[in-house]
Amino acid sequence: MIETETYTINIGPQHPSTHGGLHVEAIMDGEEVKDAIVHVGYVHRSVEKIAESRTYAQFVPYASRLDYLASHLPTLGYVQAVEKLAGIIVPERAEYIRVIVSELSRIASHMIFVGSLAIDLGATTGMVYCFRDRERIMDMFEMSSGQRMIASYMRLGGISADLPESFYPAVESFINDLPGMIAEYHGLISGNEILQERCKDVGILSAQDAVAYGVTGPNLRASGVDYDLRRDDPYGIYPRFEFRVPTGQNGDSWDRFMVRIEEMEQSGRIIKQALRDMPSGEIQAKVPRILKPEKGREVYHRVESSKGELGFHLVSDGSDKPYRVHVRAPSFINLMVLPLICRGGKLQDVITNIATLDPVLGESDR
Amino acid sequence: MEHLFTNIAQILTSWMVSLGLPPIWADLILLIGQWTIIVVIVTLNVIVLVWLERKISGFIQERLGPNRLGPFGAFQTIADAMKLLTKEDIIPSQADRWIFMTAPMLFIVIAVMLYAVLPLGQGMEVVDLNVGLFYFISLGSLSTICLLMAGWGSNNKWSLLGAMRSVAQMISYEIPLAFSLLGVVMLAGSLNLSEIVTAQNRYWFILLQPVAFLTYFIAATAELNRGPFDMPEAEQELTAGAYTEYTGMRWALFFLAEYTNLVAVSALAATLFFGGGQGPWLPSWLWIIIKTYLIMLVFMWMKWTFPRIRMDHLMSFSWKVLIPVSLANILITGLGIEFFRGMGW
Amino acid sequence: MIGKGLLKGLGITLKHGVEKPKTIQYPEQRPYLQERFRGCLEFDYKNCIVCGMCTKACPNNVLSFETAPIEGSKKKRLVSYTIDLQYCMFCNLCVEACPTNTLFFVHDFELSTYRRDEIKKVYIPPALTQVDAGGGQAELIPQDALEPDREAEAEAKRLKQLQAMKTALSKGGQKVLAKYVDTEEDAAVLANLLQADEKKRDKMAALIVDDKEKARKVAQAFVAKERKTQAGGEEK
Amino acid sequence: MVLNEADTRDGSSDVEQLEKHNIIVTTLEKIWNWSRARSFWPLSYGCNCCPIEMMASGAARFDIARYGYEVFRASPRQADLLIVAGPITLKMAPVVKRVYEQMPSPKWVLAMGNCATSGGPFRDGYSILPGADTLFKVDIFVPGCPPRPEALFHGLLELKKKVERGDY
Repeated sequence: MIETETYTINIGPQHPSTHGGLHVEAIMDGEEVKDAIVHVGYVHRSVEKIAESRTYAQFVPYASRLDYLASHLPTLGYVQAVEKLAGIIVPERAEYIRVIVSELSRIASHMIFVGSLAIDLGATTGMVYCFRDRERIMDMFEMSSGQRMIASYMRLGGISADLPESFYPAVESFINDLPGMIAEYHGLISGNEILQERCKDVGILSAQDAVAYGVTGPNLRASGVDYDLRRDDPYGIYPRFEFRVPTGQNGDSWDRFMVRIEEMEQSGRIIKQALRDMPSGEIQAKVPRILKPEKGREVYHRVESSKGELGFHLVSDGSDKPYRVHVRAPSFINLMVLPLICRGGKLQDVITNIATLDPVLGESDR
Repeated sequence: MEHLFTNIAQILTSWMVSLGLPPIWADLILLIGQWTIIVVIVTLNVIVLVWLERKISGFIQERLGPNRLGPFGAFQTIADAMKLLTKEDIIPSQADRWIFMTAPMLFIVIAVMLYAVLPLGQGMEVVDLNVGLFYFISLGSLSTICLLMAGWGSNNKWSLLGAMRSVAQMISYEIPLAFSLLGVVMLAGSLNLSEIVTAQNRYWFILLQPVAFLTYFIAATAELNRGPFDMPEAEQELTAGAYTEYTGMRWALFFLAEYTNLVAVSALAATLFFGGGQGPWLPSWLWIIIKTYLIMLVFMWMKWTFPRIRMDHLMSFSWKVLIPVSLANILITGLGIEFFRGMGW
Repeated sequence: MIGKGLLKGLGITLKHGVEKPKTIQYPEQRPYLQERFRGCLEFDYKNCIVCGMCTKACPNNVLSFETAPIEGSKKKRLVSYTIDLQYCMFCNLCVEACPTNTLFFVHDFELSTYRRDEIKKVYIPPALTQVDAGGGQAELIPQDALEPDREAEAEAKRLKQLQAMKTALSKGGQKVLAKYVDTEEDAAVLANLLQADEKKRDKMAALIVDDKEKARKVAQAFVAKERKTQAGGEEK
Repeated sequence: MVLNEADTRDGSSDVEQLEKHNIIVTTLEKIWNWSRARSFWPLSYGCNCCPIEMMASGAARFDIARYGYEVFRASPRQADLLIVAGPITLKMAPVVKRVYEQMPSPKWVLAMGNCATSGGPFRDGYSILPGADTLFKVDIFVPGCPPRPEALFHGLLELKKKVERGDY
């Protein structure tokens, strides 16, 4: 009988495919992973504590920096939470514009997901094509807000500026080209048998486990649980749009990939509808310059971010600064299933699993 | 033009003999000269190849690639090489010093030795060995040991993992590589590379042995640690695999050897399957260069398109697909030869 | 069939391989920046009313300023204004808060420096520049904070000269004009002409102030033309 | 060049080291600097928004490869340039410091973005290092939050000038 010893290998914190400062301590037996321990906190920037020393309006740019891949989505969650707290009603047009930019940033985030999966599996070219297409979204963000990535576009009670005229043709041509882009990803990345072999039946997350761990977003839907906050606990004007919630069956890496690809298509549909129905009018509600919500009020508001359920828990103490801000970060909770789905797999599957769980460390560590 | 280099060699030999040197000494001096020329050409060729690879990856990715230094960025690799020469040479304190230091040198020596038997044109091989193919394959499999030395000597888990992977991979792919070449050997009836080239006077062996070429191509990619089979380096998984602890020139030697191997393997493919130096109008040495470069372009194209295969799939692909297929190819080739011989062709 | 997807992938990369690259070659070709692009925060001291809205709006204490009271008034004047760009989030909150467009973003994104303290920008209104520079402060004083003012000063000076010249010319000004024509006689002719014609007088005054060389040519042309018309009139 | 390990640890530049050892190199040093300035191989390290722009700079629109700087190495042993992209937290600081020490000299550090320069937006946080220059010598700062890929290129080209002059 041959006895083998296990050994520990540290993936990260400085490692090309850990999406930032993630540290996975893998306990290995040869190429097989016996166990994995996730260490987070390498990008802990104390955002929640900083929020307590900023006024409600001043925290908006920080919220953008939580999930930097889709910077509009956490901003949307935060501003809607504050609006709920202070009872601000947002003008119609602003709501529509918010939906358009959030869905665009969802597409951008999923594009990075596809690209980073490709590069983590060794197909550099797939990443470059995804970034090439993402540039068009970045252009649109630059047009509307002035920044490419961290837009800080939304404000309490509205948005900072109306969309410029050049935005509409850009977004329309982008939506029209989106199916072609997705076809190309299918051709180059997901159609590839090597990639299919590496993703199918890798990192299976069962529906029970997913629910038990509190996994949300595309990762949950890939496990076959049909749950999307945009439809099941709607916020903003999402009930007005018609879209399908894609789900997978097996909960493996392949399903997580395909669910996101389909979500890009559905986001395209939502943007189309929003562009069609967008009314004209005000973009900014009247918000007092120094916003002081009632003392002792607290709200929890959640939005469907590109990573899952992104919640903001705000507590007011009657001053112009929040007493406590807590962020329920989907990446953090999704990452916790990593040991579960890595056990028994190969070392290379750990990389696939990290890539398909799509964590954003900025959001996870906060 | 056709016999340019062979003529030069002949003239040199006869000149040296006329000076009073014994012919054996003249041959030896010529041999050393040929080696030096090969080493210089290989090194310069790698500079071109690295540039080519960067340009090709650029074009595939809809960008330009290096274009600042020299025409079309052609001198970019020279700057890189000079920089690598002047980098600090770190040997980790916990490393196995001698193994760590000899691994890259051995790797490049083996890579250059492969060129000894390659006919780089008609009558243009350094040694006209009658077991040339055998020499090539057995020498090629030695490079595994260098990678293992590098991985073991570095005393780094990533390195060791990369080295182990490379050993497993090379051992598995050595077999289909050798088997796939057997078909060609059976057709040509010789292990001598120049005789195999002559045997392709009527048909290139790619037409008679397409399956063998395919298996050879896949196995060679794995042998080269390239493209979808770059397990030992596997940047996204093992940071830099077996080379993790190597700096500066030592690392560059590995890099150099990898590209040298690429050229050798492509030249062998051109020799065995594409008629070597045979072709109309142009001299034979030019033809083999053209063919080698075209095969290398396919290698690069593949590398920049495919994702990396998983280790266990890699192994099972070799043992479950490639080896049976190449064995069946040998069987069919043998039957075919017997059949055609029976027909009296 | 296994391998079909691989071939398709190869086809896609080949197709893009022969396409034209999409690269914008940065230092030679400038990137296409959108109108609202926020590259660098700038400050225009002339509009500043020292209200402090920007520092209140800024989430990260990027902006700070010093003031001094103006004697005999409740207002304050600006002593210096600091933008510490290394803490900036480019969030636009200060620009939105500013009532007078004092703060604005420009498209300049090339801000790299070798030293960290060079990132900080200190704007000092020109009246105080000399005093502070004498104090040995090594802070950066942006050129554009000073230059518009020099231009304005020059403009004011020029206007003053122009006005003086115009009055001089309307009262004759033979001595001034003598510099621009050959003889005293010509100067007299020109002076008469200019006294009569206001348009020509203004033109001449402007030319004398701005461009002496051109003024001489124009003056001689005027004299020649006047002579001609006079001669023509006599003939008739 | 091979120097004693103890000498390279203190972070001083090679020129100083060589002068200390009474080795005078002028023309060669110029040629070396010429090649070094044209071949920065960055370490693929980053932990926030800036790495995404760094990745974008390798993509089709911007193409960092034009300058020959696209060889992102995963192992610090083969890298020349540490692009500190993103905030250095107190937990990350020893890691970054170690990664820097593992790089062979001559090596350079580029602080990309405001977080790496000074702690940036998170300067008030309890867990953020006030700038990368508290850990090691930073050769060039690229302000921005995050800087455009072109701004990163500008920083790299400025660094190229600096290395070419030899004052690093």
